[in-house]
Amino acid sequence: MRFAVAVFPGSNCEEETFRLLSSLLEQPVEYLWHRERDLSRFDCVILPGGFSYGDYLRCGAMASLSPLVQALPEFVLAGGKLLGICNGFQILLEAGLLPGALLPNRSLKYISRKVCLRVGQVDTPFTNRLRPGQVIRLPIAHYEGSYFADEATLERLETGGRILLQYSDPAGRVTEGANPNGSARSIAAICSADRNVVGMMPHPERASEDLLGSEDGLRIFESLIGGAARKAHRPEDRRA
Amino acid sequence: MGTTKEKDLLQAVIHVTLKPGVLDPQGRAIRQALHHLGFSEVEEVRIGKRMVVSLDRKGGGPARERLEEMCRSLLANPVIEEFHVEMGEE
Amino acid sequence: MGTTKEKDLLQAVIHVTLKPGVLDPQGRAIRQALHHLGFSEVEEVRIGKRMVVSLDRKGGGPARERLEEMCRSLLANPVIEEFHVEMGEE
Amino acid sequence: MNREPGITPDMVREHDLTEEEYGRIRKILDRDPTYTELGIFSVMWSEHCSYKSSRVHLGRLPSTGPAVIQGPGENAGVVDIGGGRVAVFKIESHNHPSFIEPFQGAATGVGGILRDIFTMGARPVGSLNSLRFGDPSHPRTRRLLEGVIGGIAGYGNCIGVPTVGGEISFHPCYNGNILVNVFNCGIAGKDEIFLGNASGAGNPVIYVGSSTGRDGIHGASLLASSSFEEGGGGQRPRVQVGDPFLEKLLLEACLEAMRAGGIVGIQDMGAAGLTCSTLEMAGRGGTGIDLDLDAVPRREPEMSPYDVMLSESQERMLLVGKRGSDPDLLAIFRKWDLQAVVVGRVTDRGKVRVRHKGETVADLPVGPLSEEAPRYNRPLREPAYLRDTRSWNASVLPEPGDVAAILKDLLASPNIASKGWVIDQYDSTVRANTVAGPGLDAAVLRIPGTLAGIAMTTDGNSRHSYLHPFHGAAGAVAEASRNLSCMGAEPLALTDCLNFGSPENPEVMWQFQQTVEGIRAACLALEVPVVSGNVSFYNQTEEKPIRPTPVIGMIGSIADVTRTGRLAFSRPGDLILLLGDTRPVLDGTEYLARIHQVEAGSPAAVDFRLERAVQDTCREGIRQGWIRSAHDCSEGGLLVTLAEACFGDGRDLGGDFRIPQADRLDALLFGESASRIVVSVAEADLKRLETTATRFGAPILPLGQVRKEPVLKVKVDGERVLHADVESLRRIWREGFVRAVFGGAPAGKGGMA
Ligand SMILES: Nc1ncnc2c1ncn2[C@@H]1O[C@H](COP(=O)(O)OP(=O)(O)O)[C@@H](O)[C@H]1O
Ligand SMILES: [Mg+2]
Repeated sequence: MRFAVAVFPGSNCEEETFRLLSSLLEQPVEYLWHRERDLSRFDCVILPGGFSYGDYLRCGAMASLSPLVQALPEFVLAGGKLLGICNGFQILLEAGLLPGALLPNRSLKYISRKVCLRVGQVDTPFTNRLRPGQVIRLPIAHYEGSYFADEATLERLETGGRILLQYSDPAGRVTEGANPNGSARSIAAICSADRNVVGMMPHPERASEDLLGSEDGLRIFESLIGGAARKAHRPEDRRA
Repeated sequence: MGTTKEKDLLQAVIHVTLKPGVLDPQGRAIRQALHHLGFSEVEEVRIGKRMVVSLDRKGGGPARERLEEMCRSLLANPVIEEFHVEMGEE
Repeated sequence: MGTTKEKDLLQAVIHVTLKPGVLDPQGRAIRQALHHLGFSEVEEVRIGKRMVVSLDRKGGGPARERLEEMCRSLLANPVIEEFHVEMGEE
Repeated sequence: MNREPGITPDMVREHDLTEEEYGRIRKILDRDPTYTELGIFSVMWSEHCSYKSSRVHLGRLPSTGPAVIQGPGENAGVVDIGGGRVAVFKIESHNHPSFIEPFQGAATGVGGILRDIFTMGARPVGSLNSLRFGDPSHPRTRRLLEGVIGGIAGYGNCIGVPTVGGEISFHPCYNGNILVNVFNCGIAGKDEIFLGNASGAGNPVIYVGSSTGRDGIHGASLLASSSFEEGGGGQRPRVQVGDPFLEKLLLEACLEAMRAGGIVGIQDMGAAGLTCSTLEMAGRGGTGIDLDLDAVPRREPEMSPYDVMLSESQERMLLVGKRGSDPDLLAIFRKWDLQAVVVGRVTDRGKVRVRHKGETVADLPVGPLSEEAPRYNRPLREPAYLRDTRSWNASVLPEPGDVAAILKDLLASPNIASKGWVIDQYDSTVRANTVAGPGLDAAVLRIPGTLAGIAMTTDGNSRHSYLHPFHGAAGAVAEASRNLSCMGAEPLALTDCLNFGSPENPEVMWQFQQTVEGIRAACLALEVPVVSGNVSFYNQTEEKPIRPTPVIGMIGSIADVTRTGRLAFSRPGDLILLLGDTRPVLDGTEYLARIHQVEAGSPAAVDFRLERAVQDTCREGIRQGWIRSAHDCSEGGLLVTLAEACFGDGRDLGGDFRIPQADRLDALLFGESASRIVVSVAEADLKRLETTATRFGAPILPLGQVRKEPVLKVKVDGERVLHADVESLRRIWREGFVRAVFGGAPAGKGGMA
């Protein structure tokens, strides 16, 4: 699978995403500057996290007008796979490629910590290696991560099986107490009606090595390529 | 406000506000903080943006239309926001 | 705007803007984005806040003074911002 | 030679120059300076830029060693970390701006230190910050704290450099003068380092980044060299506002331009802006620079040459390109949407000449301006308060009653309690290299593409420094090094930030001199050189100085990050031991201050032989994989260390301890004697620990055993002194900070800024 990792002015997470795809998953991958519009050589485009345009005005607003993002509807229509992580999710919403908006966290504080997520639907190219109801742990790091949509949209997402991850407690219970940012229906990830566009607030690329505390995020990428990752350096048993 | 000598400048103010029904956590937090400070008469606070845009009148088309186009294409997000353009006196 | 039945409500709008000369990085980035979109007539953008405050007229003292006090103690940062209170019609 | 105002004695005074200093200026120039020149001299000869009061002492700091590639004198220090790579790091203070406008002050502090790092060609990999606030109950503390943390998080998160650690403590001496010290470390290839060097006559001088406004004019001289009093109107400089997005573009564009070739020298415009960068670059290059101010991008109308030269607008860089390569360089900056313009040329005249609207407004000889800069050996006097604090004796204290109550009280102290409220606001995992993040003894970052790592920490204990500046400073160096050793890292080099009152106060100057000597002694004994640093004087309110507050930032290397030390106990049944030796001293402890409201005594000297033995043993055990946890004893003493080691990541363990009585029970449990690390090992590995400790000469004392049941039990000489539920201790520790500062739940105004 040929990957593109988009780079906007202010992208911060492109390097780790690139590194993960190229060395751990051994996939062909290229950085794609935001002014490019030819996506024909790629199977999957990833919009990485960061602060595109400083998150000024509204997160993702200015990036959503870039030539690259303007070329995405056609790419997606042709069956291309598209994943937006954190700021990438915000860009997808601003571009209208997914429904809804992201508002400031309920606490009005930036939140950076590991959270538990309950897996919903797994019949997407990004989640097929997860089990429904499974609880995974991924880091979140955002100020504007409170998912908002009107009731009708939320119903549509729910009935269409488009809610992929919800914030939960360690036992998988989706409660208000386990909702870090005030997202409607505790939504952390959703997909498009055609299931080939996914947006998510948590950072799977930061949880893809035991060394960094978790490999849960790797499952998202393994789902995409339909295979297992090469083993990263595993901490051997600490006994010499 | 108004014009300067060199360029034919026009100043407009764009107000972007949250649609009714969209939660405004910041407004709520400010109301609470005002109550703590003793301003108990405050019933509600809603926060929006105020953008002052200076335009060179010689570029582009009729100013109001251009400003509304800017709002639709960038300055406001129709999912959660409304906008209002207020032209400055010249 | 104006009053409701139960409480004697008054609505005011508070405008908080950066003092002249204080850098507005957000405004600068927006101007650049507008240029990229073809709105080359935009000379400057400065971003401020617009807060709509609903007050129960029965609490507290004279509304304008109270609002100005709120601005001084919480709503505006006097080191870099200025404010302006605009009373709503009743 | 121009139409600027003539110089009057009042003007000279307002520029904070003495009559004698003004005389020197006239001698160097052989004429009266122009107004712009007066401004330039005043910032270059300010305490902040010239180090006129500290230079004679700073020379005492050891700054060489096998790993040192660049010591003090450049934008940051450079150390070889093996594998063809170097670490580039430095610490800076942004105290006064943060007191005036906490969010922007702290944010621009982070922006400044980041520029110091990437100016040298390194990609910043981790930020730390060391903060001091006033009394938690002081009305201003809460707003200052929220602003400073928001500013550090806002800038660091946006630019995408993880904030991985730091320290925060509170004391009333900072009520009117908080401290915001920021540290950053970057990594570069060994042959990719750039210096702030203007060489090659004819080469273009290029200005990159933000336009120049009237921000912070005289920030360096007025703010940093005359005492700051709140509300003291006058010539208050305009607050600098940071733009982390623009800095992110600068960072990426500069690194790209450096890789592309064509850059001869590069330096950020920090304190004293264009003035400092041109003079320093010409000075290092042994050249001159001709500047054309009309080419400098501006943000405000009608700026005088004086304003443009002295502005401290943020996010600007000055670089010297190879002649003829400017079009390529400018194209790279344009790609990143950055302004870049040629504003001058390198010359061989040895002078910085500034032209404005066709007139020369300054023409200054580069060498003499720094060589002839004033240098003071200021009078020293031992502070009077020390007579009282030294004569204090622990024998006046009652023996402690309820140990559990004292422990809980200490765990709730904002100086000891969990800093979770702060840490959760920092993105500590961006770039996916963070092996050990904030909240541990030191942070550890993996070097991308390798198994090697770099560890970093900042430490300082101003109570110890107040009571004994020499031992306090030496103790800070020892503690920083110990914290690195607890993660399994080999200490390499340090950077120091020396926060003091007015150097014109002989008592402050004595504290300063003792501090430098203390750092020197520790550096020599531990073989860790100083490669960069910062001095911040005039930290005082009215005439009252803050306590002497040296902060040490130290980095270390780890060969294999899969062998990184862990703080918490991990397996029931493991043996818990103390490496080191507990001496019966309570002087200057958190226990004494918080429980008895006494800040007195004289902290003991660090025994460097013991210190090394303890650290060497710890590192060896972590490297070989048989030390399962390590945590050093610092503020709060042994019992706090044991409790913290029980607080696992969600899964609490307990401990059963049997400790022999030393002298006083409180000195044993709450004393803060240095050179101690609590470790845990599997029973089967006890022999290896003993052999290793013997080899290095470190005493070991068995303390107890890790238990599955989350209860902390302590018997001293067979007598039970503590039986506490770990979960409840943890809750107190977790909530202590917010309770102390916000008196419950923090509300938070948030900000659209
Ligand atoms: N306390 C100190 N110990 C060691 N070096 C110091 C100390 N203070 C300043 N220096 C060094 O002096 C030089 C000038 O420092 P500074 O003026 O803070 O640099 P900048 O203007 O780039 O921030 C730097 O190389 C710095 O590392
Ligand atoms: Mg510098």
